[in-house]
Amino acid sequence: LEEPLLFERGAVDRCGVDLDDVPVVQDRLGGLARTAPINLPGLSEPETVRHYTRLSRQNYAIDLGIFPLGSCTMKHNPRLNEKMARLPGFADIHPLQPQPTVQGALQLIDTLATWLKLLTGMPEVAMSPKAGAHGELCGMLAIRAALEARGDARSVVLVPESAHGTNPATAAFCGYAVENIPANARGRVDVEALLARLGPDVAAVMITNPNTCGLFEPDMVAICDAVHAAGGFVYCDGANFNAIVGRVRPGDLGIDAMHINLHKTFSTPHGGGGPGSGPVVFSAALAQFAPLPFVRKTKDGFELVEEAQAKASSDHDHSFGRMVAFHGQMGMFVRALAYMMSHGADGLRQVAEDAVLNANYILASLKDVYTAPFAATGPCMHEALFSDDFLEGTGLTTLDLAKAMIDEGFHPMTMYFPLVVHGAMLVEPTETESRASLDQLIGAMRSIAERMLADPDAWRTSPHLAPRRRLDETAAARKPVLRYTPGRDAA
Amino acid sequence: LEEPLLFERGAVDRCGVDLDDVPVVQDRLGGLARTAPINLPGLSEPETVRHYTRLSRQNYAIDLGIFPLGSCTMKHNPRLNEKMARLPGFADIHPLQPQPTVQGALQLIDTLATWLKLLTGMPEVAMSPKAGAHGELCGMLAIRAALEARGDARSVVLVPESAHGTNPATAAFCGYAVENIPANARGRVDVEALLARLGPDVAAVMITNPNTCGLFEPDMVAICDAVHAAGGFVYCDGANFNAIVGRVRPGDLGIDAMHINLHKTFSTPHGGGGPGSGPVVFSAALAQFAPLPFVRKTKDGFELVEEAQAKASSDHDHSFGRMVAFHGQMGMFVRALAYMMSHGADGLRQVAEDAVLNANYILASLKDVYTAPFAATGPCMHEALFSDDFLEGTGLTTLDLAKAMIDEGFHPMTMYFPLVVHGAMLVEPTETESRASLDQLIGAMRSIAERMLADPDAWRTSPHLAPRRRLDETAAARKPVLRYTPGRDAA
Amino acid sequence: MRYLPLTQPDREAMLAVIGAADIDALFIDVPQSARLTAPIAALPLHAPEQTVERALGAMAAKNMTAGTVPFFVGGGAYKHHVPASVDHIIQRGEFLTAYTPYQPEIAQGTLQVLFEFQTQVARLLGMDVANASMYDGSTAMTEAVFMARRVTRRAKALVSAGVHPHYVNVLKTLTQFTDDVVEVGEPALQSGKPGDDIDALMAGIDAETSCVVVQNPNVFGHVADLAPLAQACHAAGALLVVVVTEVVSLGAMMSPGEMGADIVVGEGQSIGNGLNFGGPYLGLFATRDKYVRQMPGRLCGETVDADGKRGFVLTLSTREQHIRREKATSNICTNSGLCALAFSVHMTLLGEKGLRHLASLNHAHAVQLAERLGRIPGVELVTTTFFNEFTLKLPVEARPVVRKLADRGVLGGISLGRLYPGVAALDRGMLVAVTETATDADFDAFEDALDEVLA
Amino acid sequence: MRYLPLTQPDREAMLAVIGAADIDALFIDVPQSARLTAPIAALPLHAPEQTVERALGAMAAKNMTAGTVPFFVGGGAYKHHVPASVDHIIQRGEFLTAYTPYQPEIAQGTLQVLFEFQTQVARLLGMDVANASMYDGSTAMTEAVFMARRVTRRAKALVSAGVHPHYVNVLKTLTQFTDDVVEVGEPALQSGKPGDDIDALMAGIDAETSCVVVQNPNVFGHVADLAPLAQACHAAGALLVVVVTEVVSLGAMMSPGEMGADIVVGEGQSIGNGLNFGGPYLGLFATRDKYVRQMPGRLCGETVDADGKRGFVLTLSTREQHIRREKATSNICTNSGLCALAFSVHMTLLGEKGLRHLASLNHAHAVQLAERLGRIPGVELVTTTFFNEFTLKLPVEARPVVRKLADRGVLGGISLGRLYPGVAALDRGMLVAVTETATDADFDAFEDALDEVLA
Repeated sequence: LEEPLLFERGAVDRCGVDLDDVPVVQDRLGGLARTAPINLPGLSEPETVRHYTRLSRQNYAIDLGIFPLGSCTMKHNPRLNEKMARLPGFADIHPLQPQPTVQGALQLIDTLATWLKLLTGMPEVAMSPKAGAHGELCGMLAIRAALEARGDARSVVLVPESAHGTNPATAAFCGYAVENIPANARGRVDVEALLARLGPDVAAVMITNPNTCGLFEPDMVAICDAVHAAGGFVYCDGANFNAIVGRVRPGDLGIDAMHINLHKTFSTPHGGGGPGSGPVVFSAALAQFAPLPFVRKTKDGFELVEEAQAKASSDHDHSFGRMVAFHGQMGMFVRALAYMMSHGADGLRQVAEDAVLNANYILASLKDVYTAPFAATGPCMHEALFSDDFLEGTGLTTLDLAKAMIDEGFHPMTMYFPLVVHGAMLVEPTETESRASLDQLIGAMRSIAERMLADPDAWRTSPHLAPRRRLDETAAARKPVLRYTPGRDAA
Repeated sequence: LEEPLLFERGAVDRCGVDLDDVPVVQDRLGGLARTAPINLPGLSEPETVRHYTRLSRQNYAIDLGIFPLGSCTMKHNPRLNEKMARLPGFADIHPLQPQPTVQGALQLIDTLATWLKLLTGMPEVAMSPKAGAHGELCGMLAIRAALEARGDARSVVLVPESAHGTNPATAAFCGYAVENIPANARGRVDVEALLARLGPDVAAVMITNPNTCGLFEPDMVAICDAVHAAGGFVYCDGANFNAIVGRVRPGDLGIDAMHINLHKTFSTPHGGGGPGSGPVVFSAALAQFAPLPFVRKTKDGFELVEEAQAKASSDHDHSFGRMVAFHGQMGMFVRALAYMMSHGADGLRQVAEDAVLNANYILASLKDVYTAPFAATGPCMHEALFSDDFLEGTGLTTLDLAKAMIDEGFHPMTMYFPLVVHGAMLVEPTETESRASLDQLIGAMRSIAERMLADPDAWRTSPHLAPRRRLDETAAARKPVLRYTPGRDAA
Repeated sequence: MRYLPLTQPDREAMLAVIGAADIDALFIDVPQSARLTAPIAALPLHAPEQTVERALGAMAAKNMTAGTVPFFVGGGAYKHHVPASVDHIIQRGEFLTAYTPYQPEIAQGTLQVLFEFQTQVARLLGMDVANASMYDGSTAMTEAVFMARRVTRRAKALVSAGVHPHYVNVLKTLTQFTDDVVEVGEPALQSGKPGDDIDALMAGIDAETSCVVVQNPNVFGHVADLAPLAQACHAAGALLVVVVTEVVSLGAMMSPGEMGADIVVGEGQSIGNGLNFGGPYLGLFATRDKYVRQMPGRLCGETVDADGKRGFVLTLSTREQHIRREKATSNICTNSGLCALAFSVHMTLLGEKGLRHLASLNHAHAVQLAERLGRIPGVELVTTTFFNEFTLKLPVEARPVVRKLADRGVLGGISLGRLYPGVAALDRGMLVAVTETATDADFDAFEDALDEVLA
Repeated sequence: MRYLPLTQPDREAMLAVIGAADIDALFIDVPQSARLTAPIAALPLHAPEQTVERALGAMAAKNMTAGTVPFFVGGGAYKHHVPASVDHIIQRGEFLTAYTPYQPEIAQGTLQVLFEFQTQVARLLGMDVANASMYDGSTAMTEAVFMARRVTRRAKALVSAGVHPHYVNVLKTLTQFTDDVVEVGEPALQSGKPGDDIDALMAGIDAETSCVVVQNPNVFGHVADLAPLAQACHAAGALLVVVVTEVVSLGAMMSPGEMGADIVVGEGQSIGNGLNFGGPYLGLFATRDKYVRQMPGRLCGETVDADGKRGFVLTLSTREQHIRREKATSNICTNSGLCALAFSVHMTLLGEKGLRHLASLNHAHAVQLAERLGRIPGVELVTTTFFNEFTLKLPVEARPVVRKLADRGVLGGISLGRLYPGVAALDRGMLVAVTETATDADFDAFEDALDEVLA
């Protein structure tokens, strides 16, 4: 049965809640009481539960199978985390309660901050950014604030070709011109090109490491040293921290700022596209520019430092300001800390090892069939990069292969990213997949590839077995229909 | 993807829990330490969640659609109930804690008991029975105990044809011979036959009202009077209380005992077949024979009366004893009380009205196509009875129709029950279905019937669209395979 | 009213389709004298969610919650840590709100779970086959006695003094109007092996004996080798029924099957299920292949579908009362499906490795605590072999001691006076259970409080 | 380690397939100097579930939980009762553990929810189109200012004194390195309509003005008719941006769209989402059809599949930074998917009837409490028109009063000293929010405690 839209099912006089009777009072709405209909349909509780339960079943999810999405780190979301985030002591407290009434909440933030600092080897962390891109912005704002504070009006940010797409947007948002640095034949930053471009106009270099080809940048220390020598800063995109947590501390490589996606490395759920959480760690050079508010441990307990006190604080007197209304994604902090405590220092190290092992197992098992552009350069990190070169002549592309995987019961890998490889397919299994699960994926990918090469014409219209066939995205964008309008959809 | 058996996936050295290290002690197992392997496979948490999530998706459920199962009362299970049952103050207390530490739990049981007594108009209730059939047993044990107490050795229990199948089994279990009383042409108890059979050997009559044809027994008061006059008791099967809650108090009809299925009328979940809960209400004549333990309100709070005190209690000194190890289905009590309080006296009355209205709507909407044996006698109660007589000549039966409904996206109705109607189909919508949902069901049932009559041969092998085709139940019973044995299933 | 989808216009339109003037017209079969014309006045009207939450929350808050205090209560129900994923899975609507799987084509989820559950239980208990669960351990034990009667066509059951007294009471209740004979041993607080009357049971077996029923570990915590008893039963044509109320013990101890049991019943609450003030719980029932058609309760079996694919169905239902009516093997017609699911999920998370670890941890904790409490002056450790529960003999009556411990915020166990009211010989006994949830701080608190109460 | 499926034999077998000697061989690109050779010593090792539960439970227990005390804190985050079914639905694995719906064929669940959410939000705010949500209200407001600049090609934003000061701070932070000009009004505790500077804003609009930003109800709780301001904006070619931090108000009040807003942003936490100490929350963003291609954030649109069936996809993503890179309309690349789901489910349960009822109840409660507190000697009700939140002027500085109320177990509101540190003119102001969750007993407790603290 197809599930109709809420607006096709519900009615404005139908209701799935009961409320107390309204006491009779003289209203104080100043003549602004609503008279026009809002036209919001309601459903009873049974209908509501059924509507959303049915809709949910049209989704693929980690609970149903592997999400081999390179650069997205779709790992298992432990249920303990969900339970902990729902403790009333965390879920039912207000961000503006008096601080003595939220000491446990501040302790939790401080504890998580300590873990993040120790895991990254960095002296400071800003907790409030709400997602990875927001974290990037936080890091770049601190860099710009630091440069402004020393009166250094640099204008350019260098971004390698293999960077995440958000990096250039973030740099532009902070008022910088963006220049790309090419990748070399081994899928890494072209270090010589980078060093050659450094100069007094370069505010920062934004590097993703491990990079979006799934490779570790071996010259990271040298790059950082050179950037610092040229008076710039190094921003590291931490989206791929899952590959190295517990094995490498980014601080030991010399970086100045890095965001951490709690919803990637630290297992908070993606939720169909958010909410995320992107704390940013800072080097000593940037620490005093970190945003407000922050938590500080005092002799009397924990203190949330907001605007007024910050000015009086010697270590944060150059804060670039507030990034969000309150203190960040508390619900995600609880989940991430539950995950970290569950794994511990030993378990988190094992996370990186198993993630890298799983990716290399896939790379080794498929490189004879799939084009693996950098496999000859050595092991990959947490994700295996392939391209559709092996399909040349069939007329089939990465897109066809991805849609074919849907019919095999798998979510496709990341397609056409990174941009440095044509027809890229980036496969990231994560550490929470079993060997049996990897073998199933490998078997399906081999089988599809072999059948595509044998009979290309059978593969141009997948998927056939999903809740929907291929959807017309062009029509959607040409004449956008972004809301329900009665009558328009009558079948 | 098919989901393999746990035993095909897991391994004895794989584990989805972490536990503290075991302190070193000298064991005190008296030489009985286990040495042989148990052969229990385990899975990591991600694999476990995925295994069961995938399995769950092979089930139909109330959250997905209507369950028009006559006599089973599959209504919406409110999530508030689940939340309340999980409050640590209810879920995390032990049945043998000192009574001063569980006063709230005893209060809850007493409150629920009060609701049940007021809704049924009966003076006493036994809370411990664990399911409907267990409640029947409780009621019949009390009847036998009452007869024994007065030295009255009766030997026969009368059970109308339209009774639930559990009734005869229960009577037999209490040492009674069972005699059937036929139904009349209007689908009710043949009152004359019943009255004619009454006599000094008849211990009790077990009546289901509303009966399993979905009809109210209009002569209930007269029957009760006659049974009492003949020295017997009336047990009423309360499985269909949903039809009359708030509109009729069974106590006003004159019955002596009735169980109440908390998982039917009062919305606790069926859970794929249990746990249920079947409290039993009693008339004054049976109250003192009710089982142990029970909760009593005293001036100091609530008291759980167990064996020793009962003997000293004037009103329960003839208790027939203990039916279960502890005090009944506390988890279900919480859910049922949450449901009752949510609905209130007015809402529960509306429950009966909407349940009966929905059933009559289905009856009225289908009786021109489906054979409706008793439709001419007037309205039905909470369920509409049809038969497959209209399929005569097609070679198709109720079973084929039921399986055809699966392909239309619906759970089938109750089949071949009640036994008094050949090829019976008993449809119970409950009050938590919307009119739109009923119209969908009616449309599908009309469409199937019309297509079956037009082209019978197309319908002998449904379902085709379910996770499985028709399963060979005969083979399963002839040579039962009741556990996994390695190798046997290798495909 | 949030659970009722019909609106007033819906109702009017539907009455028109039916051809009824009003809702009362649908209730015409109800005698006038019994018709209620208004909501029952003594009950409150419908209430918002938050009102219900407040009222029930206030009741819940009056209870002393196991997880918040040092907790050592057992006696047939045990506090173990249940992983969060177990509760997540049993709340999936497809499991929670499904019906009994009578339509197997659209119930393979529940059915495969039951098949896996049956296999897990059979292996755990060391038996061939297990059913799909029963109400609880006590009703399962009663069913075992009835089954033994059907198998042996004899009517006398010998019940050990070590069987939980509530279980014995249930058996007595359900046999009071039948011609079954139930002989129960008299428990005493003898040192070393309280409740162990194996020698007397062996001596009592005769040609009328259908079965001997023993519990292991018994209600006092004592563990015994049942192999000699099994041999004695079999020599006399009787069955050995073994009751297990703490199934975690089977991760550390020989199974009843290994010792020769013919029927094993148990309370499965310890795995996957919370304390819940006594219910819902989970009756386990397993036996030998040869007795399978005499076994009560729901059963799931493997078969194939019309395409030859493996699938599962409820089977052997001809034993059940909706088919057999008065000739049914049992009055029971439901299982504890959701509790069985919780058991199965938790057991899957544990696996053999985890179960053994868990059992070792329980035993080690119990040994540690038993030795500490046994050193308190005047306190005697009566049980010398045990798993995670043991009996202490106090210098004074235990019932007030347990209450005084509770006053100090320690739930220290169960007085035998509560379990055996009026039996003076037992009234100084206290039953103490220890699981993986107890911490060193809990041990300290218990020891200090007991010291103080007995001082 | 319970979340890691690989066993040691698995690892060894996989290394053999790869042809690596050991795991270190896979990390050879890491410079020797940066390789950690052991777990970080300052952090604890892995821990059982119950250990984590105890540690986090202990932290949670140190906080004063809104549901357990008389609670009147608002200021941009509101405590409403969220039905239990909302949380049930967002915990469905298929919603909780799904990725961004970039593969629409297997993400129709999330996509249809977003399409329904967009429609609900647009209707609620009285606008044509809404996006699929943003981080929170404060970041949405900043995005609105940037959007107004793109639309008008002007750089000056006039911001009302009634806009939440944290929102203003966020805007200032994000414009400090751009050439945007942000002019913000100075709030005062004037009687009747605190924070209402509409006349001044109208006077300040000039040819450089891209937009005027006002909040309604404003941060002091005051509600105002924005229609004249809208006209003034439009006459000058500027846009009116309206911020709503308490969306429940829209069940009782005219929508910003009805008053002429061009962009409406809001904090959606009030519907479906808990307080969560400030996050995750839900930014709402809606505008007129004509500006849709300048709108930031993720958008879901309707289309058809290859069979002609209706379906949904993410659309207009050419605006986003993973395609446009440095030319993207916004830095933001996620939404608050799960929070939007919670909002949509709760809004569906409410429907128009429920939302209006809820809003009326909130308003009536607030009116009742305002009148009670306003009668306390020395206390002045500064806000005469409001929805569910109002400002009191106390006879003394408010910040210590709020703390003293907390000491008495009453969370009585927010001192303006906390929101505007160092602004002496406001330091006697206290902001009080009242929702449907407050009971008469809560009112009594608050009044008594305030009486006592001020005495």
